[in-house]
Amino acid sequence: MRKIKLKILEKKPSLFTRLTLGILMFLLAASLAYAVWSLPTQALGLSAEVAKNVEMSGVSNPVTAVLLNYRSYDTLLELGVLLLALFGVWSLGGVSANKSSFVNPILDFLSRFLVPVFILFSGYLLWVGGFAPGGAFQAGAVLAAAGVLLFLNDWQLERKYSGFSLRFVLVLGLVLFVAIGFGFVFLDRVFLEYPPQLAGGLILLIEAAATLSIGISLAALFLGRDPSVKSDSKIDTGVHK
Amino acid sequence: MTPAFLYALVGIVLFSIGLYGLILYKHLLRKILAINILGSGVFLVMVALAARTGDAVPDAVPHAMVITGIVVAVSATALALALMLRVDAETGQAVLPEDREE
Amino acid sequence: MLIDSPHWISIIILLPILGAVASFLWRQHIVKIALTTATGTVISVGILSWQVISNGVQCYELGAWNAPLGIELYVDGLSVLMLLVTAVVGFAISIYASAYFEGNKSKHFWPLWLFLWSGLNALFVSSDIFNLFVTLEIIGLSAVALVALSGGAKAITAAMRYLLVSLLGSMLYLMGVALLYHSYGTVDMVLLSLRTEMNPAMWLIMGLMTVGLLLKTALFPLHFWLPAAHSSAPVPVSALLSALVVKASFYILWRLWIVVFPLDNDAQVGLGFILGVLGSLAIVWGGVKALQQTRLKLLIAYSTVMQIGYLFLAFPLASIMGWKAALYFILAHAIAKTAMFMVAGNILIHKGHDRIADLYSTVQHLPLTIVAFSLSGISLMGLPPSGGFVAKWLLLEAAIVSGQWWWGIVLLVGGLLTGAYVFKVLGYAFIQENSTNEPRPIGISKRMEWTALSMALFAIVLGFIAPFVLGIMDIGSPFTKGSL
Amino acid sequence: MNFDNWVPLLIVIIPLFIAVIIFALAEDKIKTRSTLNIGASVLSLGLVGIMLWGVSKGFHYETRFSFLPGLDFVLRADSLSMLFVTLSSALWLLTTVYAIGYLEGSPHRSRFFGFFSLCVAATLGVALAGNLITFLLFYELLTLAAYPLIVHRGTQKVRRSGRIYLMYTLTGGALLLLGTVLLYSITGTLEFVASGFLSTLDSSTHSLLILVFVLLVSGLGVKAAIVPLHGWLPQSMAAPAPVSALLHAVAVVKAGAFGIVRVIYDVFGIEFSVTLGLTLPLAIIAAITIIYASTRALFQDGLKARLAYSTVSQVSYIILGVAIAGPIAAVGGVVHLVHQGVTKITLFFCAGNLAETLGIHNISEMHGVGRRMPWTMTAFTIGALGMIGIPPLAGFITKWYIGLGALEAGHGWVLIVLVGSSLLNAAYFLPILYVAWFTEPKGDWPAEKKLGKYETSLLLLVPPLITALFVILLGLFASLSFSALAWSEFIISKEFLL
Amino acid sequence: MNFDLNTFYLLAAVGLPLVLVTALMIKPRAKTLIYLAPWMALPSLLLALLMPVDSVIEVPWLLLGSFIGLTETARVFLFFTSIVWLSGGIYALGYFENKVKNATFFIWFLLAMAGNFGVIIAQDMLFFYTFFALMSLSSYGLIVHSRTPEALKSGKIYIILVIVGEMLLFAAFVMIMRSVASIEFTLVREMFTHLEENNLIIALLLLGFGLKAGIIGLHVWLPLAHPVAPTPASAILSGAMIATGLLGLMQVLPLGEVELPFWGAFMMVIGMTSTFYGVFVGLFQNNTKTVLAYSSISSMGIMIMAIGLGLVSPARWSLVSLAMLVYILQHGFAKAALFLSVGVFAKPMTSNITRFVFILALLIPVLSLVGAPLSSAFVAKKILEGQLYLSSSAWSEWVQVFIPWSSLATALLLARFLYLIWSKTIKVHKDSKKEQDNLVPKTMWMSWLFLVVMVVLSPMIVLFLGINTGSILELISVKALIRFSTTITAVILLSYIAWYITKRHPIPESLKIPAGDLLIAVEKYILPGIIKSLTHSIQTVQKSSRWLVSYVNTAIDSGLGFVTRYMGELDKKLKEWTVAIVLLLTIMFIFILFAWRL
Repeated sequence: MRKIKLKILEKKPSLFTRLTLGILMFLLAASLAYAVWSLPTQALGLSAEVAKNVEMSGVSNPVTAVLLNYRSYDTLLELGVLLLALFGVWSLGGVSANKSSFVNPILDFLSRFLVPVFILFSGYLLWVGGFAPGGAFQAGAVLAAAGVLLFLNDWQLERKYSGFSLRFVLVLGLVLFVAIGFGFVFLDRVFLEYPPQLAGGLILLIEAAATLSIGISLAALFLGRDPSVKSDSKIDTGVHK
Repeated sequence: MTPAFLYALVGIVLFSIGLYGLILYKHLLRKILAINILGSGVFLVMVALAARTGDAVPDAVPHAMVITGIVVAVSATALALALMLRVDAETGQAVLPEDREE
Repeated sequence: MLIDSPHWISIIILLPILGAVASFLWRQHIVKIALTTATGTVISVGILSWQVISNGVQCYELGAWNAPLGIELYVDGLSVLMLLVTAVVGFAISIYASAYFEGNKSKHFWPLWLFLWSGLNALFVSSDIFNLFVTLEIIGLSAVALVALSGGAKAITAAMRYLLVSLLGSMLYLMGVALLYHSYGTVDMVLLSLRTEMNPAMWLIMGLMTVGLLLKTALFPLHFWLPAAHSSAPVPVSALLSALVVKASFYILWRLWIVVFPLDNDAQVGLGFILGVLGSLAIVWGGVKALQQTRLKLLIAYSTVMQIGYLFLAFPLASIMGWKAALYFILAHAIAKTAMFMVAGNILIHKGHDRIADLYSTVQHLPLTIVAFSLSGISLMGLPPSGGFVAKWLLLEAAIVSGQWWWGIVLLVGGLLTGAYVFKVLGYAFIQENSTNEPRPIGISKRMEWTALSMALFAIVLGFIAPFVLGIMDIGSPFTKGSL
Repeated sequence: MNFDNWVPLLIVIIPLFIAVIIFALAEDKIKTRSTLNIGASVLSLGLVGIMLWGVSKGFHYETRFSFLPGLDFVLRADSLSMLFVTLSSALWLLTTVYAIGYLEGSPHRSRFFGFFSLCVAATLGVALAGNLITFLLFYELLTLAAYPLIVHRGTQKVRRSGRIYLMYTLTGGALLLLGTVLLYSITGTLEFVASGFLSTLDSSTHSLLILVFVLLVSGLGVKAAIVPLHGWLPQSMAAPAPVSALLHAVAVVKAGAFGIVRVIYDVFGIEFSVTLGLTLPLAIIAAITIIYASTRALFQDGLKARLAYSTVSQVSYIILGVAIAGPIAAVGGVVHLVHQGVTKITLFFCAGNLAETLGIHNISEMHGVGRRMPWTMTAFTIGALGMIGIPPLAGFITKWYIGLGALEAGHGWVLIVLVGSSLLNAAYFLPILYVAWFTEPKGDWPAEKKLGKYETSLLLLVPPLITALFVILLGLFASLSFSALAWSEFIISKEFLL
Repeated sequence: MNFDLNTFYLLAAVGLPLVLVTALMIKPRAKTLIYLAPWMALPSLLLALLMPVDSVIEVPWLLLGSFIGLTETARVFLFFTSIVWLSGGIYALGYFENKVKNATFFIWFLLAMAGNFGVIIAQDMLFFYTFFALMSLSSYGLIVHSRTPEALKSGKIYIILVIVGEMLLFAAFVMIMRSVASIEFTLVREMFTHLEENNLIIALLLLGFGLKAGIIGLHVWLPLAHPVAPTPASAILSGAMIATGLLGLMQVLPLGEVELPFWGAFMMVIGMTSTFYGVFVGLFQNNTKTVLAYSSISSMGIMIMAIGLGLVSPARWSLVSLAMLVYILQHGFAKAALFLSVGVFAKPMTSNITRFVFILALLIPVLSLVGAPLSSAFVAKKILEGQLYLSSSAWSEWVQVFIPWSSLATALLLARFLYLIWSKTIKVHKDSKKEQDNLVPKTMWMSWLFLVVMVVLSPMIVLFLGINTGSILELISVKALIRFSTTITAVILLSYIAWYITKRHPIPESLKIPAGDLLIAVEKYILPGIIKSLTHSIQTVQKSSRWLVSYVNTAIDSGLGFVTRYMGELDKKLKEWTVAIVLLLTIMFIFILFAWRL
């Protein structure tokens, strides 16, 4: 990774600007505080409705219920955002990484030990999401950590898998979510409406696929470029400036 | 001074610090970090105020929103970092053109 | 039967996403997939708007959860028109882009663009402020990635600045959403409109959300990121940015202003005054800067800064006619600006640079492009046969009826400034002196010229179909307080 | 929508349609382009003839479709519009023939003829407009279509005059738009009604109505080249001759004057304008324009510049005639619309001939040109004498009626203005005739070209002769039933509730 | 359109010359057409003889509905004008025999002819005004035909005065039309009775027509135009065209109906002064044609006096008008003949006999002008004296005294003319032996003699034309004969003395009054002053406006420069993040402030 010159001793901006900014920030914080303070101390918000409909949602953890049933549309779009970020990063073409031949033994050992633990742990997180804090995103994050660890060890995804199959897995979470969501429309239900009895299973299925996609896409984001493209290609300049 | 308000206050302070950092520092990495602080400030306020439901279980909807917010922030930061690298590669220094002090 | 099924709202969001995913997966025939998705989306938007026009407002609860808990999609006259303009502009840009990008670039362009399209459609139909945040983010990120697509140092830095600005805007907006939720317990606009009332928290909410959205809409003092981003991006992208993306955040501010914020009429006029003043400054500033530019794309970018100023003139008027005028401005500007950017694109490819000074030699080879430029110029200037004229007429009338005639004067000054820079460019198209021997110009595909011309012609036709369009605007009376 | 409803629209659409076709036509297809052009003008002249006959028989021609909420796009053939339409379409035919001859072998002719027919479509639209919004629409279209014609040559000087032209006309257009909107917000309707629809409004709105009047007249005044706003006209003389002939003699300038006539008669109504005390200042301004422009014309050596200043002063006759609130002066004003058009176009045609065949642009180069091009100079003499107001010619009829009307309405000073301006006209036209006829040519001509066996190509020679003939006929047989004078009396009889 | 024959004849008389003009325009060098030119006057001659008088015909389709026809006076005018045009035309053929390259002269000639005839047959103001303008403008072409610098200069003066005259007439006619609401002369005259503010109108009419008729003060163009114009042209000019001024006054002024004492007296005085002034200045000239021009001015003076008399005592007008007609007719022929004679005598004579005959022929018009007993001038002056005696106003006695003196003055002037002609012919006579071919072309002296005959016959013609002035014979009383012979002897005596004195010590150059007297004075002293001040003021205006424009421009440029520079900085500043976000926050706080204040 090319060293980024992190000029620590940046030229300090003049005292005057810093002072005015400070005052402004203080003013902003004060007004925000006042606004928050003026809010009622007791506010139920939507906790009542959530509690009432939890058993209908197929999961017992209210957050997952909100996340994957009541406001599942948000989550759908959110997966889209993640995928979008990936498209964006890949479109930038990424910087050519220089492979350092030296493998750090400690790192090598640790990764051999930790990677399976991470995978196991992410599986658990996925499962526990139904009734305790956890779920697809947290599991995906852990999975990604495993991926990062591997990349630090100069692990390379075989060329064979880095093409269509990689892209398919990346996209799997979103596609499955949409498929399930829209599937029931043909059984004269509304988009993203699950039959109550199947809700639990469906949510788990969606979460599993989401975890997989999130994990791999976060790892790919860390890698920073499209593995299927040969790494030595310089940043390809636009065809028309 | 309910604990919810206290945490919210911390969130607000984070928000202001994030904004301060974003404005003042020239280096893109510092700016991206400032944006993240800004984001976490907002999320903290969101979660803190969710705890005003009286009984132990806080309101779940803000929590779900925060999760979505966090994912969005992550992907935005990823894109920002990738862009910063490209800026650095293209212009030799990770600073926006107007902030460049030649 | 399929046509009158209620699910078209969700289809117009999902179709582009699936299109994006498919084009991401199967890269070899990416253009075919993308164009079919584009036509599919246009058709579905057409069906949806036909449904709304014939039997009124549509409300669609996602996941069958009603308002406070679930997310509700709501389509009224305003959103139909925004969807239609997005569809028209989107379709034209897709055709244009299919000829503009080749090889590597188009591999990245289509998925990002289709995601942007679905984000736009989602934004225009949603009536949930947090959902608006997410759609705003989709649009923001994809727009940034698209700007960075052209790869030069200028484009990358512009994209970086644009990303930071858009993130800051979204965070401010999110803080507003948080406060709103925690003071009234819901994020659904309809319920909010019933519950909001003036209190210190409300002041701050309004302040934060308005400023956040102003930053993303690039109103005058906060416009610094727009010229660089719009001029250095590839042509179809800058057309997208000027015509649609900038309008999306304006749309949100508009909805909030009318539905959510507890402003009675003279409160709207009072607060709107600030926006009106900023709008007038934008008009004057944008106009004068555009006059000074020597490159065509920068000129058009500054003209966007000016046209945004027009939109904000409607706020202090706070009358239905004023809002209708603003909506008409959006329509006319979107289409005319797309045509103008396409023209700039054609010239750029044809000659390799877009310096206005030696435009003369292009006129010989691209007569249609120059005709497109003059027609869209006419619409931007607001001269009679065009859509711009209708908008200018309505706004002028609203200004005079509401007694605030000074906004009318600003409008006219704006018209003159636009006239100045449009004719400055056109003037160069008539110079007889034979400019320096240009490198052999690269021929551009007929498709690009014809899309530019058809969009320009559509901008003129918009002038004649005013009664029909204004009729649509009344569906679900989007501009009255308790409408949603 | 039977035939009656389609005719006005057809008249406006034909040149528009032709313009589009010509734009697409390749540069070298001269034959097709000329036939198209002439065919279109003949066709629309025929249509105008039918309508003319119809209107005199009492038929009612109107095209109407809704254009803005509460406002319609109306093309209506009332007597006043018929006068201007006949004038424009007749002179359009002649100018097309002239332009074909004039632009022989010059570049960008497709572009020229395209914008040319666009201009004519706009003028016909202005003439036939049934309400103020349609008028505004075509008025602005005229501004746009005229610009490319002015900058047709593409030289730096021409572009500068184009820019000045735009500065004036666009501001004028903005003022007009503001006035129209203000009027619409007060009255709620913009239809042209025989003797104006504002008299019924209560007096509280009068101050606003005066503001509206000032806005409308200054907006139109830019095109009608009233003194403070006339700066663009002499500048835009650098345009090719057919452009300055049709545009500055008939289309652009006349649209402004015609607009003012419309505003005074069909929007405010003459009696109401008098009660508002608007007509006297307008008359004074018109008088000042006449005198000022004539004096400026004295010092111009450039032939077309002198003609331009004379146009500025002549157009103000129309405004003067209309502004003096008497019926007879009004007839003078309205008939001058036709007379000035015909006379001025003859002069511009001849100026064009001189420029094209002999390369003469300034009066000092015109020594003995009468001997070299006798027929062109005869047409020029007829035109010049017509302008001065020598009896048998058309100009005299106008001055006679305006003078008479002025005395009728008690404005004696107008007669002095008329006499003074006629003297000034003589002072700047007779030297030209003197130089042309009574002096020996000095050496050879600046850029002589042999065009055909007569003094110049027939395409250039015939139009001025026809228009010169018209100048004589309009004057000589003024009292006939179908002459311009009788038609304007027919118009005015409707405006004044005699 | 009742196209009866009379209208056709009248319009044909006017239209025919115009037709020939267009023909000449098409084929300028056709010899036959040129020869046709003079004969265009024939139809109007026939018209004058055969047309029933007093038939005013309305031609609705011409101009604004015009009235034409031949009244009593018009018939006389038409008669002598057509003859003068005819003979002038024939004379011109000879005069231009060899020099005529193309037909420019004849085009102007025919146009002026058409104008002249149109003016005579016109019975309404517009028709009159139209052809009056046609005549005046086309006679400019005749004057400047020779293209010499003096010709062009006098042409310029002529055209300026003509245009000013036209405009004054236009104003007058508009005013008349306003109060009379009809353009027909008869109605105009009737309505004149109750016309309140008619002074301005009459003044304008007097100025307009006076310019053409050459009243003192307005006569300046005559002595300049005649010498430069070709002889036939100046003959017609002073023979026929000046008379139209009188015709105009007779048509418009309510002579014989309304008594306008002030204007009548004024015109009488003006008439008399111009008569004597004409003669006084004429004597100083040494160009034959200028002398003749001044003699026309003096004779016109008498006519103006007659009109004045008509205004002062309308009862007398019937006879006075007869006298005027007689005098004008005879003056037309005589003056034209004299002008033509100048051309004839300029050419060498063949033999003594022809020279003797020519001199005799020359004497006849001179004598008739002076008022020899048999001539109609004598008749006219006799009647005028009688009427003056009978009219009651104070001025008429005073004027009556001057009539005989006026004939003496004209006699003196004509003597001067004879002297000049005589001195010129002698010189030519000496070397005439060498160029035999340079003889007087036949057409020239034929037409001249024809006119002389006309002069002789004028008393009979007058009778023939129906003007019963009573038989000529009873008028010739013995007293008149004596008076005439005394004047003749006095003239011979005075001219001999004058000739004798001038031979000894010729009049110093400075005393000589140049042709165009008043005008020259004006030009030398008054005009330069006016022009200088005018140009001076214009220059100051231009200078100040130029200064103002440049000042405004520099202001705009500096302003623009400042704005662009300032904007450039502002733009750069705006780009900085700190400024941008600070602005953002300030807007937010303003927003919150506004919201709070609500």
